[in-house]
Amino acid sequence: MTDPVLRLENIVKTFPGVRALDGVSFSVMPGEVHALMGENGAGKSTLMKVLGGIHQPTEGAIYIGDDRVTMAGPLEAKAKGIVFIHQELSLAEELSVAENIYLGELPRKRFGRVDWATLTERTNAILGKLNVGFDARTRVGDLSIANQQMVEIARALTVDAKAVIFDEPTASLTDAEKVVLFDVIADLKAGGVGIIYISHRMEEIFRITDRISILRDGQYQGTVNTAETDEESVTQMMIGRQLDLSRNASHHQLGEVAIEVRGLSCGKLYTDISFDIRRGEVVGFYGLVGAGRTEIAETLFGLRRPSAGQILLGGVETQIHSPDEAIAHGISLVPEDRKGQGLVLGMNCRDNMTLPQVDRLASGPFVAEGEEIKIFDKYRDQLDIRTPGWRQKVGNLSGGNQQKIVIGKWLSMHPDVLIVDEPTRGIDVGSKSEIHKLLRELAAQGYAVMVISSEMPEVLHVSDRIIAMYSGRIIRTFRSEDVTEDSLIQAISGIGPGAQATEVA
Amino acid sequence: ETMKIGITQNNVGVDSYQTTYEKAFIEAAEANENVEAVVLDAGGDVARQIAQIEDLIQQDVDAIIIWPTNGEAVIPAVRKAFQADIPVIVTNSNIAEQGFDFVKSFSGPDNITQGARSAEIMCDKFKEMGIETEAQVVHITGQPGYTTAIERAKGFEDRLPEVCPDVTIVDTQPGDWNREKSQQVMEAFLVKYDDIDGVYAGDDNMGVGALNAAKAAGRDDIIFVGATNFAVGYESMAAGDYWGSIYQSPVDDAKAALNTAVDVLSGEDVPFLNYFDTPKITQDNMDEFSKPVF
Amino acid sequence: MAAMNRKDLGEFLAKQGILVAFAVFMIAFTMANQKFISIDNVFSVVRSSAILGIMAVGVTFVVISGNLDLSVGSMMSFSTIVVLDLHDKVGPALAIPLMFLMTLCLGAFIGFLVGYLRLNSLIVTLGMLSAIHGLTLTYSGGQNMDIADKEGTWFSVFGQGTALGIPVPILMFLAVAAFLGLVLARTPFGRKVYAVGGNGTAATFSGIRRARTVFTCYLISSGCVATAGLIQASRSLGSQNTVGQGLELEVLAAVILGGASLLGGSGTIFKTVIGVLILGFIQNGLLLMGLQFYVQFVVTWIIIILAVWLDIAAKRGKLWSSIA
Amino acid sequence: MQKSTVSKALKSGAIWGFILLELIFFSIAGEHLSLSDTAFMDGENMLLLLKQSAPIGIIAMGMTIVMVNGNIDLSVGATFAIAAIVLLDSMTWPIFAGLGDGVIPVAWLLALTVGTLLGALNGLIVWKTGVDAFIVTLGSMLGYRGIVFMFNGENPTSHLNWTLVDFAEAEFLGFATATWFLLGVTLVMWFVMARTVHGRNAYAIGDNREAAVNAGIRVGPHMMINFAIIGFLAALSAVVFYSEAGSVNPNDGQLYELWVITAVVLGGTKITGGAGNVIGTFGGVIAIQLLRKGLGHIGADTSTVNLAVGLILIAVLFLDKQLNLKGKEELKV
Ligand SMILES: Nc1ncnc2c1ncn2[C@@H]1O[C@H](COP(=O)(O)OP(=O)(O)OP(=O)(O)O)[C@@H](O)[C@H]1O
Ligand SMILES: Nc1ncnc2c1ncn2[C@@H]1O[C@H](COP(=O)(O)OP(=O)(O)OP(=O)(O)O)[C@@H](O)[C@H]1O
Ligand SMILES: [Mg+2]
Ligand SMILES: [Mg+2]
Repeated sequence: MTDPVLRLENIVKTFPGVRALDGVSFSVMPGEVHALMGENGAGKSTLMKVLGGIHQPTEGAIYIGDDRVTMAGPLEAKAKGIVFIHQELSLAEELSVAENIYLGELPRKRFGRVDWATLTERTNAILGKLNVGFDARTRVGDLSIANQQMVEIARALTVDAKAVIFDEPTASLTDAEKVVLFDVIADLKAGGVGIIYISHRMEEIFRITDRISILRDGQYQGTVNTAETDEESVTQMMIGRQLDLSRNASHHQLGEVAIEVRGLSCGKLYTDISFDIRRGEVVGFYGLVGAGRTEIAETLFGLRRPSAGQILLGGVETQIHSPDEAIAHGISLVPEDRKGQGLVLGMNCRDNMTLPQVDRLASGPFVAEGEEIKIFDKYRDQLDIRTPGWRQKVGNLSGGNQQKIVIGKWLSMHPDVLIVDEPTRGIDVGSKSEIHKLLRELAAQGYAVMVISSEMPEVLHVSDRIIAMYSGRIIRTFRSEDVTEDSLIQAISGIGPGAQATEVA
Repeated sequence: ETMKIGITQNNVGVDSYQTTYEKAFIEAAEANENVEAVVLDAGGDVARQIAQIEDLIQQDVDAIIIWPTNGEAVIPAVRKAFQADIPVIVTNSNIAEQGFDFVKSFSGPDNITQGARSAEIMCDKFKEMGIETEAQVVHITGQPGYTTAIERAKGFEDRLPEVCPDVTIVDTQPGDWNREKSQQVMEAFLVKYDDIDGVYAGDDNMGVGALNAAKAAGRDDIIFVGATNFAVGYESMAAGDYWGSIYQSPVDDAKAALNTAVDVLSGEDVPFLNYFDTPKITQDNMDEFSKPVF
Repeated sequence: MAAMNRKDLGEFLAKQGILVAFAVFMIAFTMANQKFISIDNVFSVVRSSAILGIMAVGVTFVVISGNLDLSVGSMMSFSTIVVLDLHDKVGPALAIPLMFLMTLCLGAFIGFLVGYLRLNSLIVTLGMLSAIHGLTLTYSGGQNMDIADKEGTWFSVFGQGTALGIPVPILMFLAVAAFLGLVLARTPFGRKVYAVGGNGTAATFSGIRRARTVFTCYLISSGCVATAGLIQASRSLGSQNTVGQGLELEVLAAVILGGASLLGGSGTIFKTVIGVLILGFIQNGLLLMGLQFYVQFVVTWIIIILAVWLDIAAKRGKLWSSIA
Repeated sequence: MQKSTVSKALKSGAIWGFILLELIFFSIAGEHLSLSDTAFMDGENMLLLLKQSAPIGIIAMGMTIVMVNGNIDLSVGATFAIAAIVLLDSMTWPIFAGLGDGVIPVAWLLALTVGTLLGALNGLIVWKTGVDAFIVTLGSMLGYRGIVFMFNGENPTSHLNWTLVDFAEAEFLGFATATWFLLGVTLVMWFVMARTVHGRNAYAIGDNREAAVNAGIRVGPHMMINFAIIGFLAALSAVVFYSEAGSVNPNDGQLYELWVITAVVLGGTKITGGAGNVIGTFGGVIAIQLLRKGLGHIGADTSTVNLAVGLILIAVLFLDKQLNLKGKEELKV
């Protein structure tokens, strides 16, 4: 039997008011992909930050091989062969791709000069493996979020790692890039590297991991061999109940058209987009990165000015110049970048949630705080948001719980048209299915829902109709009964309905 | 033939003395059809002043008038002008002795004498009141680092013990040529000292600020003496609140500087130190003076 | 038990670090000079802090919204000069609203540039610092401005009057701070200011009109400046063009001392007021000790850094920073 | 990226266009308004311009790296004054009496050391206390100024050494000594920021401090080094300038921080850090000096100069904004 590359023993980590980790132990073998699973806020990221030297454990020990080590800082962790790919993007936007990948350890020449030649060469080699469409010199700020995530991933390949931690690497990747990522992981694995893989996506877990360790509320629940278990039992261990993971079959009674878009274009971002969404209907938008779905949503929300076309709300042509006009017209948008666009991280949970409606929540000249707390409590319960209380700063919540705050914020507006852009990015299976159920329920109540997602199961699960986009154009619209995974993939790759798809079940 | 005269001033806009000086200078230059003036302001920055002297040399003016921001730092720049055969006239406050070789003349008030005269005004008043044996004085100086502030303070502090040896200066703080700052300083003095008989301020703006503080605190037995009689000071004097000051006209100052430059260019003999008189002004003799325009 | 107590104390300090610092200074100065705490002195310090304080209250809005305002000093000179000039020309009853109008126009201009055109506030207000100074000089011709009849005008009430035995400037300071404190802490507008400063993009995505919010903050700031200018003018009934010069940094120091972050999104009016009082009492206390002005500079330096350090150290529960 | 830094810097920012506008404006306006017979664009005048840009310019190069780093230094004016005092005062110290003119390099070294230490002290405080650099240096702006006054009360500190003056006034290949220093410092700082690991890390830290920490960059010492650099450069600026001027008022250097920051920001450095370069800063410095010189050239009075300088600052910012607009497709946030 081989020795583990890495072993954690009885790790405890407390923050003021929170016991984030409560005696967690597990080990990673060389050449193994070890999944770490748990609900939002279970403590996965915190555990990895302890391992990566970013947090110091309150109690417990870390072993690499047989040596007990203390990780005084990230550089030390890296020196010991532990590479950490962060959940939240950890990039300097103004710098080039190469500089970001080698951040903190740029190759040097004499006089402290950067060895650009080596840097570029090494970077391009890595990028070549990753099969991405940008080069070492591209400014990271010019990349889409997905490509930025690829830059993060590239960092795993810069050193001879003993262990690589991927904290939700696929949260903002589309299927095409995922394939590349999995190849990378397979390569590392073949090289005897131990991999810790955190994700909320069951299909990935079962596709690439060897063992699964599960956390719940900071406590270790156990480790199972992937081959010997199934989704249901893992879910059971994570949340203590079972889930319905089927594809959407039911349809609600559709009402009149809530929003209609005719020939909408915005420069080069997207062209000639026409669709409508009825009350009671969920329309999924599926496509590759850069397909222009987010931009359509932003246009509907008054954040972009269309260069052509019309938007009709309830049959009336409407000009939407700004988000507050959009909100007044009953449109809500859950944006795709929760840190940058969704939340004011330094503000507390309650204030974030009620932000779009502070004007309406006034009693006399003041904000009606009691009213706000009621709203917060309602959605905290409904969405199962884990937080010590409304006073907690949103920045201190786990990624998934942050996302739930954003969703709660827009649900509480009771919109006519709800647009959600990557609504379950970083959300655990339990909550994910809650959110999916919620979206269906909202539709049942007569909302028109537009779901933008890069996850095929999600699109399939919630949508009544699916609009496939490629490069700023609508390629095809499917009804949920008609859609097959293959035809969907063809459509988002730019292959129209004319071309015949080979059916593989 | 017209004379092209360049001037670089210290810091116009900081107080109305300097502003009035600038105006008077421009007026005087316009009044003289033989003179064309290039008027610059260093904004209190010695580096900018040196740059301006270099610019004036480069523009090949016929004479340069300097109101130095620092009486020594400008010497090398003045030497450049000297080497370029451009006569230099110093105005208002003089440059250091090492530079005397490179300048033609100085024209301006004698700040040390002014400080001394203020001390005499105050001492005389104390004697008249019969408190010259025990009087306590506080001193509010101008902006730290300004030649004028330093010289006046020195003149006052050297002279007072000579004429009134038993009067003590109990405290000194800067008022930055600023009425409000001086008012605050005086407020603290009033809290700290139960017995203040006299206030000497480096100019009337600050003097009036201190006076306001004293009035607000109901302490109206204090003798205020200032320098550079501003319009506010003159008015307070007329109202009987403010005792005395030094009469110094920026218009005279400016005209004297320009005339000295013109005289130098016309080849006339000018004395090297060209002080213009700055007489004492008190409530007793203020009718002899017209109200300052600034 | 002991650990529990220490934790409670820690939490208290974390919330009130700046108040504790304030108390420490007050006690230290009082021990140095009994007169420090006398009612006369306290009134005189608070009264002269009122001008700075009212400006700081306005600037707090701007800072929380994520911007800076370095123009308040020269804007205050402008208001002061204008109201003094108009006093003799149109009478005080008309002079005051006219001055407010003109000052608000300046604030609106800055608000337009920073809010709507999204120009960098540091440079815009630095530019305005210079431009408004030029404007003031042009307006006054560089001359001191004085009211002709100083005894006979009711205008002096704002700076020199008392009501209920309390100097009017102090009352105005309290009123402005209380009113704007409520606006910031309790109204929807206040909430928006925090949101815009905390994350402008997210605020926009929440339907908040960011430009309008920033614009309004500058309006508030200039309104405060006008009020400060009014008190200043009324206090001395005459003024130099440079009366407010350099105040912008003192104002900023007070706001930051109060714990507002320059990055925006945090700070409160109450703490700004404490910051103002700390600065005012330090200056006064050192003056009473008879220290040379330059020793005062050095001591102020140390106190500012200690106060802010104490404040943030309490917040993070650690004395030394965790910067690697 | 390295090869295109220069061209990118030239393209970025409205500053070069603005300098051109200034030159054209002052040349034409000068024809009509100026009393001077020589043209504004005269070669001699342009050489003077470079020389006169040195005091602010040298400090601005240091401010660029500090601001790119995500910090700011408001105490440079006071550091400038302290270094000047050390320079001039130390030449009169009895222990150096035997050195003759050999005291000059010693005095230079002393001044530069003191400047570096004062800068490092700021950096150390920022590092160890975690107090924002703005506050730390706002405090030391006051504190260092207090130290200036402690030296010699309110009096200027002076020592005219004509050997030193002659050196400072010397010209080599047409450029004055100060110009050489400005160009040298610009070149070195360009090298440091564009080519060295330290420089690139400065960008990373300013851009995303958390990412830099995560990547294991030691942010504290790094920032301290940059503060030491700006302290050194503030002292160098003083050394270069006061070698010629020979006397320092305790007020000297006041408001330099504002001019320096203005130049740096005009040159395209982001106030929040992470972006900017010394070539842009060089443009910013030249633009400001041109403005001062030009307004003097056409005979603008003080109030006009103030008004113009302020409004032009804003105009440049506006111009820059317009040039960098991404067009109608841009997200309206
Ligand atoms: N710096 C901090 N201060 C206070 N609480 C924290 C801090 N960091 C994490 N926590 C808390 O620790 C708990 C675990 O958070 P963590 O980010 O590890 O969750 P996670 O399992 O990664 O969740 P997700 O799947 O949503 O990313 C959460 O309750 C979170 O609020
Ligand atoms: N290949 C690319 N390289 C660099 N930038 C790209 C690329 N494709 C798109 N972008 C940028 O990304 C933005 C659109 O990407 P985005 O991924 O948000 O679109 P989307 O259709 O919403 O996809 P998704 O929702 O999957 O992210 C555009 O503003 C564009 O500038
Ligand atoms: Mg996580
Ligand atoms: Mg998208």
